[in-house]
Amino acid sequence: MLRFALFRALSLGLSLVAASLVVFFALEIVPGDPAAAMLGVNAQEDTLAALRAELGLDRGPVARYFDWAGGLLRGDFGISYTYRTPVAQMIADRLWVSLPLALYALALTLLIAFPAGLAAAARRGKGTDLTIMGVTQLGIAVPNFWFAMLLVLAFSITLRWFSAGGFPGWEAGVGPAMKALTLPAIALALPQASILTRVLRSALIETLGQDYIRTARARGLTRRQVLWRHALRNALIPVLTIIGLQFSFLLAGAIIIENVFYLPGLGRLIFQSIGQRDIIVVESVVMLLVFAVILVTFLVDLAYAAVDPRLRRPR
Amino acid sequence: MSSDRTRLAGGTALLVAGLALAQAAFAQRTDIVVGMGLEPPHLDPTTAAAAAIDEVVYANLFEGLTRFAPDGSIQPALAESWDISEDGTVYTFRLHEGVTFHDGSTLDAQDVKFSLDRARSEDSTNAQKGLFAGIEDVTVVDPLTVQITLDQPDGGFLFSMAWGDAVIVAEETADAAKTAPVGTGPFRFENWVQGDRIELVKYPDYWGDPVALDRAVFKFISDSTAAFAAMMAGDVDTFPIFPAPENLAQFEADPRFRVIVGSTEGETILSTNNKQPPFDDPKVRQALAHAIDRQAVIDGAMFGYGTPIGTHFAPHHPAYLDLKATSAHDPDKARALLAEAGYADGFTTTLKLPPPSYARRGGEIIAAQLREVGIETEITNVEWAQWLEQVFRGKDFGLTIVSHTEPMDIGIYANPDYYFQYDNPDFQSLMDALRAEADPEARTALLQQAQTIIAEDFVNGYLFQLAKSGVADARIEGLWENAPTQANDLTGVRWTE
Amino acid sequence: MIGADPQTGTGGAPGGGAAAFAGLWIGAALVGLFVAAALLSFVWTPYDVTRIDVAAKLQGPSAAHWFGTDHFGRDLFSMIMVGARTSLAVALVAVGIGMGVGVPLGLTAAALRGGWLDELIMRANDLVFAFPALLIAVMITAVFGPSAFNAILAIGIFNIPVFARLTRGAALGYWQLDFIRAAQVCGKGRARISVEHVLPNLFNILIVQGTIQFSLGILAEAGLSYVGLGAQPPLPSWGRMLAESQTMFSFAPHLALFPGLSILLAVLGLNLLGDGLRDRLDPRRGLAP
Amino acid sequence: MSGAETGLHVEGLSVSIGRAPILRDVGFSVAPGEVRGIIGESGSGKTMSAYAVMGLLPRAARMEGRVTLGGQDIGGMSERDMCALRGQQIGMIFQEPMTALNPVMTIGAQVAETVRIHGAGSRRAAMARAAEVLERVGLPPDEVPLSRYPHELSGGQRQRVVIASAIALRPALLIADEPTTALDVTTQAQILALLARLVREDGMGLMLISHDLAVVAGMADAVTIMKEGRVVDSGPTEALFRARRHPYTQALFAASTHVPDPVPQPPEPPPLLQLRNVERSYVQRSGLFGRPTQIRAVRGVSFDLAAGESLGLVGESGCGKSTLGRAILGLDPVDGGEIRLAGAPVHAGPTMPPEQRRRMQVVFQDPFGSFNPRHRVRRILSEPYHALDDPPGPQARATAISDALSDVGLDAADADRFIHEFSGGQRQRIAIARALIIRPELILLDEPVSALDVSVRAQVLDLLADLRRRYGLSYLFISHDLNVVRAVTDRVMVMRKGEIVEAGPTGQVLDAPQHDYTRALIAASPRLDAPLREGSRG
Repeated sequence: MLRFALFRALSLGLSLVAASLVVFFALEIVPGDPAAAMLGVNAQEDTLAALRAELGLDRGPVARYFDWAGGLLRGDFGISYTYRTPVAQMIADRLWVSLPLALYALALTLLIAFPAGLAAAARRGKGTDLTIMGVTQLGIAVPNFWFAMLLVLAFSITLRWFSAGGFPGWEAGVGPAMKALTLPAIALALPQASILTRVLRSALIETLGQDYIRTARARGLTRRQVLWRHALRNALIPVLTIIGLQFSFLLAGAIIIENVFYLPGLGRLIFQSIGQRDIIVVESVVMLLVFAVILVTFLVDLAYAAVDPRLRRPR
Repeated sequence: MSSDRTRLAGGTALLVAGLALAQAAFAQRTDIVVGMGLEPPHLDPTTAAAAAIDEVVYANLFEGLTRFAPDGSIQPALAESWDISEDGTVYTFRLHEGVTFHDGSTLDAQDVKFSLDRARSEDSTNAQKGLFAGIEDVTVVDPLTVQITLDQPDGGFLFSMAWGDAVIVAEETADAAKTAPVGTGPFRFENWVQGDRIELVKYPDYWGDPVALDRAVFKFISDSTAAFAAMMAGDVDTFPIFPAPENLAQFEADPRFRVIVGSTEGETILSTNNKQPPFDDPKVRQALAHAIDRQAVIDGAMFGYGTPIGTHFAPHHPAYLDLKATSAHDPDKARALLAEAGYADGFTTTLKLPPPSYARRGGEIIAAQLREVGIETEITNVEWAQWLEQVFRGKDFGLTIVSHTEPMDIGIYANPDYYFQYDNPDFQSLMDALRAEADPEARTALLQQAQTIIAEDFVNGYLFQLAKSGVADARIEGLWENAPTQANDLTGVRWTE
Repeated sequence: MIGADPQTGTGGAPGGGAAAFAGLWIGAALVGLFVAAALLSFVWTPYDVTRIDVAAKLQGPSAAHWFGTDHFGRDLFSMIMVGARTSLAVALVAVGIGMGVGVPLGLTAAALRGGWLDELIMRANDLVFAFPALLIAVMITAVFGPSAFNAILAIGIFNIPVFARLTRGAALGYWQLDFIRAAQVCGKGRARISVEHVLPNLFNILIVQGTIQFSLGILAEAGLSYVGLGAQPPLPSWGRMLAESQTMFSFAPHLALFPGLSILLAVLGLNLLGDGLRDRLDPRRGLAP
Repeated sequence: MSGAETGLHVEGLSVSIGRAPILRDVGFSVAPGEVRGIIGESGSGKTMSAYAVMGLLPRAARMEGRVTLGGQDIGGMSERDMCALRGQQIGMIFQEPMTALNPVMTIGAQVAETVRIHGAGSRRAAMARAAEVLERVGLPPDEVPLSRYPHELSGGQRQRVVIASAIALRPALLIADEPTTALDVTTQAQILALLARLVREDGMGLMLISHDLAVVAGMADAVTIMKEGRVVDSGPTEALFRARRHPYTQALFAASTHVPDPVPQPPEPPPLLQLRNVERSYVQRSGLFGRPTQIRAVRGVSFDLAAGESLGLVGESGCGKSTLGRAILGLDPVDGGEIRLAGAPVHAGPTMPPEQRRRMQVVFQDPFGSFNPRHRVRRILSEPYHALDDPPGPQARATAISDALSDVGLDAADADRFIHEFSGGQRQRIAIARALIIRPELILLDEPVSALDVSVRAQVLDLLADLRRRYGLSYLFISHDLNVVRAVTDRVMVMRKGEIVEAGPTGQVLDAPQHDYTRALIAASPRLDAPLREGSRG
């Protein structure tokens, strides 16, 4: 167990180091000078040099990599070139939007997908199944930003039930904050829920074909009991994989939706920072997202073991 | 202050504001939410060029010795009055009495000296350091009097001192100005939720006329659709520079809103690399000029908002000369000129477009118009940072579209190193003459001569003067109509019902 | 832009029989329609999509302009046709990159299962997988600037681990089978067995996954173009058409409707086709009785 | 067979799926305390009959006929009523114990589920009952706790759990569908003994479904023989076994006891394959968090195989016989000792020289996994040519392929067909043809007939003997089935836990075993003559 955990931790660490090298040196060659971006068209050469020195940009990339990577280890993400505030602070602020949004969307996804997937699997080939499969087929195909536009048109501009975007901040209260995240969460959740519904359904149907289902039926369990007691838990493995991927996607991939709803999240921070050539922010956010993905993958591995005793330590 | 405390304080303030709002449900509103496309990187106007900084702090939070009035004229601000020496090189400013910074400290001549010295010092990171280049010396005469000596007469010095980059800061707080700006204006900084908004509140001890608003929120919405939705949904009260002109008609049709269309100092031009063949040939540049249908660009890209121009000069300026006829739309003539220049089969060049929609949309239209006369363009959309790097500094471009928003900036044509690389000694000496000339009529003549030279040299393709097209709740008054500088001056703004 | 997991996919059509059959044909018809439109656009479109006629801007659908005109007066129907070309080409090449690199990697990893090269390949895969597609795209375009080519590259890179994992997983199953052992007894090497025995058996599942990645590629291209990281003007692209028309959505809904529906129907068509093919070409058919 | 009130009665049962008839007018009965053997080869409809009784037919199936249990007509019962009946009145156990249990539920919970689902008490009471029942089937909770998961048990233990969950409520009828087919002979004997005890103690009726006459012979009071969805023969076991009235019954018996004609051995043959102290171990990691453990699969194995000899290797699953086979084939390296083929050492991997390769070929057990489904027979048969330095030209190749096909009793035209067009027996013939085509000296036969029905098995064994005679081949015949080994080998080796425990001439080893393990194996093997030897049973 210990050896496995150590091995896992080591490989996780190596992945992160590799990722940090990729991120840093890929973005190192980004054309554009943050100092020039800040000072604009009338800046004079000496002013630019002064600013570059102030930002530490006059040093070599290797030195800067070690500064940055060393800082990451200490939890110090450096100082933003353009905002001149600690990057950690900026990321923390944005994370308070992106993370709740991802969780909200994930909750919606699960709330939709589980009943729908179970209903479809239970009534395989019947009208319910066909309807759910048809709707999910559309749900997967609809581009989420387009769906978001339609939501804004319907619920913000026309009905005025929700504000069209923006985020009042958690200090405005949980209610208003959640309300502001509702439309984006729906826009994110619909395609994800469609995917998860289909995955759950096919996993359930596959599981329902297993021998132990037959054994359970021979014990006198009804179809419904078999579905709930036996099929669902066994179908969770592929479903967990997808949920893990979806969470990573929701956290990192909400960039477009954050733009549509002008939410101050991590995705928009990346775009904005690239525009301003605030590369240190871009690097740190990308690293954080990559770390999140790797961590989620690891957690999903652990969740497998919780679901499937075969993956647990033998007694 | 840690951000948690900031947030807490902000929360409390918001709560208080909310209660106040509830109590005064039928009373006048005293808060405003101003929409802006870009978020400022930080809030120190003296160390960055970003227009967004001035759009938040200019006249609201920071003030200079002089200021721009809504009509573009120069008015006294912190300086109550001034004297100019006979030879035009010594300016003596008399400061208002009782001006305090938001931290309670008093403004005196020492602060003015500090601010100006800081801006022109060796390690200054002031983006408009040129404004201060002529200053030879700043002396404190007494706490309310400061004397500035120039190395030569400068007709535009008062104008320079009105820029946002020339605002007065106190030595103790100057370094913290990026995140905790302390100025002398009618509003003080309260909170910044990065990525979303900046909040200012009324400064009760303001020296000047008290303002009507208690609270101003600048909300950053970069996406045009979101901007439209936010206005429509009432999340934002005014969008002084509305990013999508196509939506203005809808706002106009809606009695809840008022569309405010004014002019800006932004000459929008098809900037041409005068050193890069074939644009080093005046005939090619002339062909380019005749190939462009300005009105189609204005209609297509700006939905009709914008004034066509024939030279690099603001049409609302008294010295403006209408030279549009010089470069009238005439594709046949353009083709003929190209053939004369040896490009009968046309040629291919690059067209680099920065983010604003005037550039992106205008670029597509111009590309189509150039294609009509045989010029193929490879369009590249670039971010501002890349534009600065590649186009402005690297001069690696054939064509680009950009709006030059600095007021009275025809002088850039006298700089042969400027990115479009126009090098005309006649024009350069004309500018030297203008600089030394104080007589208004003589200045007008010189300016008109300058306009004619660059128009007839077809330095760039002159497209239109960028309109300042804003939207506001119909009940708001006192917003600037024109934009002599980049600012959202809220000092005169009030709700009417 | 997810669901790329090869092991689970999105499941077969309900009911197996008639519905799957109908799905396959509806999917094939939709895909065929878009492919035909894309191919036709090389030789003919109703109007020249690069011609701007500002006077004719923002017209609704009519006999002259079936889908109306955009804010520059360009014919929307023509743009949708050329946009189909962009979308299909980007997604197709991206799938090609994913397959071209991922399949050999997966085959190699499976052939050398348990070895250090397998470990290296799979760890590199995990590393790429840890970068969401959009992040890859953002990074690439930050470096090289936005273009259709860079969008292809980003989506293609994202596809590599998808195909590598799928190939490795499925190939490992075949490496357990006796016919591989029989081939080894005849002295065939791992490389030869991979190409001769393993790869042909993966065609079905690669076709199915390819179809799914193709549809994901179209969605990804639309998303990238929508945020300005995809095909550049004047080349029409559905995602950019949506982005450009977004502000006019409320008074010229046709501008958002037709590109949006095009994406929806193209993706739907590919998904239906993929699911139909999955049922038809059940990859397990060759493996189990 | 008097009272219609007790036991199971099936009359005129017909089942069809779509337009395909599955069962035609099937009838049999199982009295309380009686063991009814249902025998048939694959596709005979024996399992479908069980499903019809359980009401677990596929949804698309249509059923006619009468099924009564204890006088109750259960053929036309609603699904709801059938659910109440299953587990309570009828229990069923299945062929594959490895997959018949839910992997994520403890065994206690799965046994208790039968109790709980039929409302017989609280969770606690159900678990207590589960503990009792598990103890009764030979899994006392102090040795095998209720909290174990199926993967922690052996195949035989799992089958005991399935049995426990089936008999927890003492049903009137137990249906066992090939309950021991997937198990080793020693385990099989234990499970059969357990079933016999339970039937006796509870007075249950047992419907024992098997393809193996010998398994049923030792257990059943009465036998029903099925073929292609019909009952062809039926009666009390002893009488039926003696009379063998029906031709199909006769054929089944003949095939089950079939011994090919002996193959004469050359005098003083030189050794072809020599193993000296061969060791082979592999690393196993149990579970995600498991510590890797070294498994010594083959321990110090030495033997000689003479040219022209047929040598048997028997042992139960996991004894290392297949691992040894892979090492001999040069697929895996050995960790110690040496393998020599015709005097030259065998090196695993691509370095093995072609002249070594061409000396041996292999036939595997699985008739489905042995062929690339994408290749035609022609290409499959051509594959061994890869081991030749100078493969024949197209003309010679075509001739060789049609010769090989006719050697194994197939048609030359079959060369252009795909593998899925053939039956299991035909596929094994193709596998043999492939092994034969380059005329190797040694063929390793790894359970070549285990997956085949008895009648097909007999034909394949004949073919193997015939080919050996004609081409002077040597066989290393790996099998778990003593009857098959007895039929086709000259000498036999018994393997247990990686070691050869006994070796010698086949007849001698099987008739006068020296080692305890060999004796246990032989004692556990079901015997077809059981009912005849013991006389009639009660």
